[in-house]
Amino acid sequence: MQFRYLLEEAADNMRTNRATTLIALITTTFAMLGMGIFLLLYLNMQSAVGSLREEIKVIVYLRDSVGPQALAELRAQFSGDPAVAGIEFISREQAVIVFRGRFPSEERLLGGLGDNPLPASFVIKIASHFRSSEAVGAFVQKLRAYPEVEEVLYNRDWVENLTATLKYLEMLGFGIGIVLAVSMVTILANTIRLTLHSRREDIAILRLIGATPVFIKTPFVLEGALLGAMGAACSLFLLRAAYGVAETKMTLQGPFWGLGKGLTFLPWRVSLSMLVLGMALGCLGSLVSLANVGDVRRQ
Amino acid sequence: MQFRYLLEEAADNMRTNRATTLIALITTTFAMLGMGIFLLLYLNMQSAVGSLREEIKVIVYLRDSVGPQALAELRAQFSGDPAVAGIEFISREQAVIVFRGRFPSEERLLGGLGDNPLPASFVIKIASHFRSSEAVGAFVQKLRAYPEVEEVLYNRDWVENLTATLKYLEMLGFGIGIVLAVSMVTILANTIRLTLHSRREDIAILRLIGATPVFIKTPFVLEGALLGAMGAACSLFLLRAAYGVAETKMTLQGPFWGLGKGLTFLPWRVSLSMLVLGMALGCLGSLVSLANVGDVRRQ
Amino acid sequence: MIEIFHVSKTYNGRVALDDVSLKVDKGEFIFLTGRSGAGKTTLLRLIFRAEVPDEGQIVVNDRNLAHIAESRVPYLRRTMGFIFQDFRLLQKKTVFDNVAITLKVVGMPEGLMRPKVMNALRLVGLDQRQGALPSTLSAGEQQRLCLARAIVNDPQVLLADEPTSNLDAQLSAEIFDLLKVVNLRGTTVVVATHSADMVSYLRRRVVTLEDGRVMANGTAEA
Amino acid sequence: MIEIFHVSKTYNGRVALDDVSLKVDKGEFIFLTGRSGAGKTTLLRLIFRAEVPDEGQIVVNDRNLAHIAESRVPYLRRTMGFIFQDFRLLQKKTVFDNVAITLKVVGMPEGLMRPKVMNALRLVGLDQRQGALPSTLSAGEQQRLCLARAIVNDPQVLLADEPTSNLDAQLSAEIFDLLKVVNLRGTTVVVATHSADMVSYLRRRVVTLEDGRVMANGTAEA
Ligand SMILES: Nc1ncnc2c1ncn2[C@@H]1O[C@H](COP(=O)(O)OP(=O)(O)OP(=O)(O)O)[C@@H](O)[C@H]1O
Ligand SMILES: Nc1ncnc2c1ncn2[C@@H]1O[C@H](COP(=O)(O)OP(=O)(O)OP(=O)(O)O)[C@@H](O)[C@H]1O
Ligand SMILES: [Mg+2]
Ligand SMILES: [Mg+2]
Repeated sequence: MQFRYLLEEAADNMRTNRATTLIALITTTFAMLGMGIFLLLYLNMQSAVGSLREEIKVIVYLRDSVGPQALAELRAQFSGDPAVAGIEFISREQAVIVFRGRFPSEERLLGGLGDNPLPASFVIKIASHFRSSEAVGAFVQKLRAYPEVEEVLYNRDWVENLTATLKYLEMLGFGIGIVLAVSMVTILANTIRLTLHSRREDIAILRLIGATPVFIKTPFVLEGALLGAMGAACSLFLLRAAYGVAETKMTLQGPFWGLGKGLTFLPWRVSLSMLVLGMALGCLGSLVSLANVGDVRRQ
Repeated sequence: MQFRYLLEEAADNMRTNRATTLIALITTTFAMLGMGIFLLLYLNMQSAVGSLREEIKVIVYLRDSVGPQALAELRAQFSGDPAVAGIEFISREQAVIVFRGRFPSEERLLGGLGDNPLPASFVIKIASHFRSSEAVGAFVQKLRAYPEVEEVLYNRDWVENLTATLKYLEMLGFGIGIVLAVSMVTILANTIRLTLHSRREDIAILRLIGATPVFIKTPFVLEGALLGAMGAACSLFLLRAAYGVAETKMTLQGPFWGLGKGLTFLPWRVSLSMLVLGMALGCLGSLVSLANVGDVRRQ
Repeated sequence: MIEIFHVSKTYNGRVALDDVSLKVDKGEFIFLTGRSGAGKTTLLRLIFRAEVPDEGQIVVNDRNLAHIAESRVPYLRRTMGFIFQDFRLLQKKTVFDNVAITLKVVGMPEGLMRPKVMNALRLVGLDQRQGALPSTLSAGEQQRLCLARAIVNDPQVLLADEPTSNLDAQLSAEIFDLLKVVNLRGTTVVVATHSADMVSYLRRRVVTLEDGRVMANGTAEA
Repeated sequence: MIEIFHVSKTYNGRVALDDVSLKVDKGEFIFLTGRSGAGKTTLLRLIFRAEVPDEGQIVVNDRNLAHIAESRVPYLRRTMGFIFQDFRLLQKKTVFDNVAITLKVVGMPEGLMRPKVMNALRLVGLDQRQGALPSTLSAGEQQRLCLARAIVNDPQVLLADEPTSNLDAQLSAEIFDLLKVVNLRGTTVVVATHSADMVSYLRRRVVTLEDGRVMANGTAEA
């Protein structure tokens, strides 16, 4: 009964202080929205980065002397390596076709030649844990040691630049995320503090009437939690709507920079976390604002 | 004297309501910070995109029969075209070197050949206004009409994808910018409204004493403007500090995706605009909160 | 000076004033009495144009309040002083500033202001407390501060709502003597009070309200 | 019941109470008088532990207030009723809820609450206005609401600070009769007032403060 009263009290407070409640709710919503947008961008950047990373490939050119049996053995050996995520064999005939496709301007190079000068090769996809420039370098050294391998090629600059850029982007994203998170927490907590500020008189009166701190604070904390949760819910709703618009507007010709896979919305775990975060921040804001309610002096 | 009093009054209000003023200032700062971060990212993305666009190039292969005189004429004609931002001549000898550099694995192709099979070419940089896929296509058609030109090549897919992606990114950035701007405006205005909420009683008393609306409102509007401007200044300061950290941490191996050029901070015009925006929003927030001060009923 | 013609005021169906007519001459001093809830405060608020009547007309200084534009209301109020029953002091301003604000509002220069404010505070016995905040004053002190604020600008009309409710008999008499002086200087004074002592002490015209109607109107019949 | 030993209280160098000693027996009814600013409110606030003395001891119901833990203060206050000079009503709650809150605070079930609240409102004549907000009440009505809130939980001690300052003589007498009834039921009553009429009407012990000191202590010497 006591708790029910306190809950009713919280609802009642929100109803009677409709103006400030609405203002606080809107502020909370927009603060969480800012946070949500960042999260959404970050997650999509992460997935784009993931598909960029998948483009790290190593080409292993084989000596022309390697027979079909040796080939199968090599393939099995390579596949067994933990650094290998995928392997594709390109025969000498296929190599000509690939070459023609990739470098149409150089086609005449091949035209004049009777014999096919291109070697057979394996195209190896690197597993995700081995995508740093050092790991790739080490793996390439290992491949070069095979007698059947004529040459191992990979775009060292690309891998190094990619690794550095991604590290940098990740750092940047993390930094911005922290700054934004701090901003939103501050905004939220402060909004609730300002909302409570106008009810100081009521708190003083309740103390004089003999209400315990728990009795006084609980409705405010519940109110803060409710505000935070509602704000988070509203912001998720807005975010989803905005995301829907962005998604339908997105008409890319094909996969490009990993964005071609389409966007992803916040997974439900993240959405739930945002709701919980909103609630927690609401509670926190209330508790901070109510910290000095225990004071005896002049009310 | 009247205005001086109103200004003093604003300063006095901020001093006596130190707690709420501080809370409002912090909130404003963080709201503007969110905005500033986005602007900074957007501007840097714009510059990165700019350098990506510069990579749109068209290669014009020339017939082997073109003499030095015709070459000079062609170069002059191409350079005169408004679609051309830069032009570079690559002789047949240079072409071999370039080929070796780009495709070391295909080197053996060249090795077996006595005669150099590669043609001379112009590499044309497209001017910024002609970087859409349609404009590039039209320009290429025009080039193909020249009898001296054997073949014109450009990466159609790349140009189309780049154009689409950039349009999309720009739209996305714009959309997010609007959402964030609205959020920040709302947060700012609401914070000021909540701050004023606790001073309603004072406003009612001033009205009873015979103060005109201008007399009542001016200090609050000045206060809002001051808060907004101070918040913007603080956020710019924080942003500059964060930017400094990000800049020193950035140790890229070389230019990559246009980020290699280094980051740029907000130009002073944008910074100034943020200050003005903060002030304007502060005023606006105050004015909105004070809108119903003219009411006669129960004070 | 103050003329009230058949004024009625209802709050959400609750009648506060019912067909009240009253005339107060320029320079007169009258008492408004009546039980709690009779409508005294409502009548004073109507004269001050803090409320508008549902029916009837109110004329103050030959101006019909119904015809005064909203934007002129502040100027009307500057000609009146009001001692509010619930004080209505600016809690974050000092005693001095609470009085001075009335003069700042009319744009009086700093130099003229100080002596006027200090004089008003001296009259109510608060000159020693000019730097204090209202929350540190006793109830009676707050009430006197309210009086100082109401008289500092020499109003043409002084509306006092229970100006001595928190004061003992001796201090009340002093305050009423002060109101008499203000009245003698030409200010029309209307005092809402339930203090029979003060009514009989001053022997002025008494208007008695009951349930929003004028029940009696004449010189003290203590 | 209430014992005050050599209590002094100073606010920023301003002496409000100076070496006050006083004893009020269980079930007694006393008046506290004195001029405005004499220290009446301060003394009541000390008994209520809304302030702590700079020096001296206060014992209420055999409990020394100096030794009560901060967390026990709410429970101490529940045994007392206080009619505040400045009312201190919850502005956003109805008349009914303003009284009921006292019972909610002690966790009384809804069913028991309503009759008790309505009874208290009836005693002060506000039962017809149970749904109104305090801001729509006249000053005297607010004061009576304050009284209803103070007595609704049958306190052991009732501290009344100028409980009739906004009431006319007849209503004041009714309220004092009510306080007498409350007192007869066993509640110790301390009334701070400057109303000489009421003091002589009831003929109880009168303690007079002057500049923070006890000047007189004895039965009515009107
Ligand atoms: N805003 C309002 N809404 C509803 N009722 C109101 C409002 N203001 C006043 N009343 C009611 O109108 C009646 C007259 O109120 P008013 O304040 O004028 O009385 P009063 O004579 O000043 O009483 P008191 O001596 O107690 O101050 C009261 O019953 C009061 O409850
Ligand atoms: N918080 C405070 N800070 C400074 N001075 C104070 C404070 N509270 C009370 N005082 C001063 O202490 C003195 C006693 O105040 P108190 O309120 O007890 O008087 P009182 O007897 O109740 O007067 P009244 O009849 O006017 O209500 C007054 O001069 C008052 O100004
Ligand atoms: Mg009244
Ligand atoms: Mg007092």
